[in-house]
Amino acid sequence: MSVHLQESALDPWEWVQRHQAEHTAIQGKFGATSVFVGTMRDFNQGQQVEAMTLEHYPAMTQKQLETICDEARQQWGVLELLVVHRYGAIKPNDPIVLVAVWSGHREQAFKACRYVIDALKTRAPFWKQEQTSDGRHWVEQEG
Amino acid sequence: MSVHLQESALDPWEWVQRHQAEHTAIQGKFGATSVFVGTMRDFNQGQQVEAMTLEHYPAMTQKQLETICDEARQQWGVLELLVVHRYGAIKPNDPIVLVAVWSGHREQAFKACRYVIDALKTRAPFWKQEQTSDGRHWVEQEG
Amino acid sequence: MSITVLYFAAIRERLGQDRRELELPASATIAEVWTQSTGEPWNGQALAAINQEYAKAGDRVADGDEVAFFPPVTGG
Amino acid sequence: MSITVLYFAAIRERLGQDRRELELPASATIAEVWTQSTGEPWNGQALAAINQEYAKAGDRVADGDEVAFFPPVTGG
Repeated sequence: MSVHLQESALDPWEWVQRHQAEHTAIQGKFGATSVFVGTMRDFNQGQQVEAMTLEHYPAMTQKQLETICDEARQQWGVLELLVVHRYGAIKPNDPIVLVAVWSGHREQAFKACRYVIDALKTRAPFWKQEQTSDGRHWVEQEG
Repeated sequence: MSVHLQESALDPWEWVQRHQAEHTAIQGKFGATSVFVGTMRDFNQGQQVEAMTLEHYPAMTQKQLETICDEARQQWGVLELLVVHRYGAIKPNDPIVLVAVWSGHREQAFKACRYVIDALKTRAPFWKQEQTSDGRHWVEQEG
Repeated sequence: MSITVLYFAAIRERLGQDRRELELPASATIAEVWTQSTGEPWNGQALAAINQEYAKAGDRVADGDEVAFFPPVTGG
Repeated sequence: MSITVLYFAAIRERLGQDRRELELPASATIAEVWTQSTGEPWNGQALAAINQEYAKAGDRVADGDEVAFFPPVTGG
């Protein structure tokens, strides 16, 4: 189970491939992998977005994400879990977050993956500031 | 929207990466990617599985998968969809199927991805034959 | 009329054939195609397709159709 | 007792500071830390954490704690 925060560009598919290759103990045991990637769009609420800065509270983010992953693992008995989240300067079309879950069957994988991204969005201390033609503004939390 | 059937080994992460890179029209438009990969396990119903052969009905498989993808696209308005499925001789730990969905928001992506893999499992004409120490036998459909 | 009949997986193995061409009276049903092509009564256990679309026992086939019989699917 | 207070995002910007060390009477609450450290009444709008775990307005802080105030989160 791994949680990584990084400032540099994130290649989600390379992360998933490497994580899976490194976890030889689950090979032949997992039948299902569910992966979610959140990517920066070039528009939000009808406005063109030129760039974004993602502020975070490093120690708390790490702790919260590890807790969320633990909850998902206990609730669905998944075999392996990977979360990678960027911070700092982000450009449109950049991947922001990766959640990957390996489990025996697809029900567990889908539910655990969805649980982690939903919990991350309400509990992990990140804050997006968008740069539009109107200037910089903090993004409001989703309903 | 693409559906591919192939006999050779399937690298799902390379497929996703390439498909996304080739579909430049959706760049900056999608905020969510949901990917499911089904992988061959080395045991099933308590028995060690040595190898598997996946028989299929090529023309019908292609048609059914395209219909399923269309249904998912219409129901959730996803931006792009990719399905890749293997057939022929499969070894434990080999990826068998990839479903990838790109959409504006995560709700659509998760639901469409789940819809496609569930519909594929009940409607796409594939049949698994497992090789165990007891010999070869056809796999029973999941409940 | 003339149709092509395909068999897959356990049904193909049991029948010992994967394909045959068949001459039939016009407007035969799926159940009749099964009986004519296999010599067995239709027991409703097989799934069927006409021209790569799922079909029911009473659906009628037309000249040149491709009919297929197979067990429940187990892909993915 | 002595604690560290952190501010993030829009709250950090509005207050014009991201961190301060604070001396407080023993067993002060989160709301009291806010008022003491910002000079503003506690209005319940900020989320709060003690030692990187979410905390409520009435939760008490201890010597050496790290307290943080921030707006609703928007990651992912």
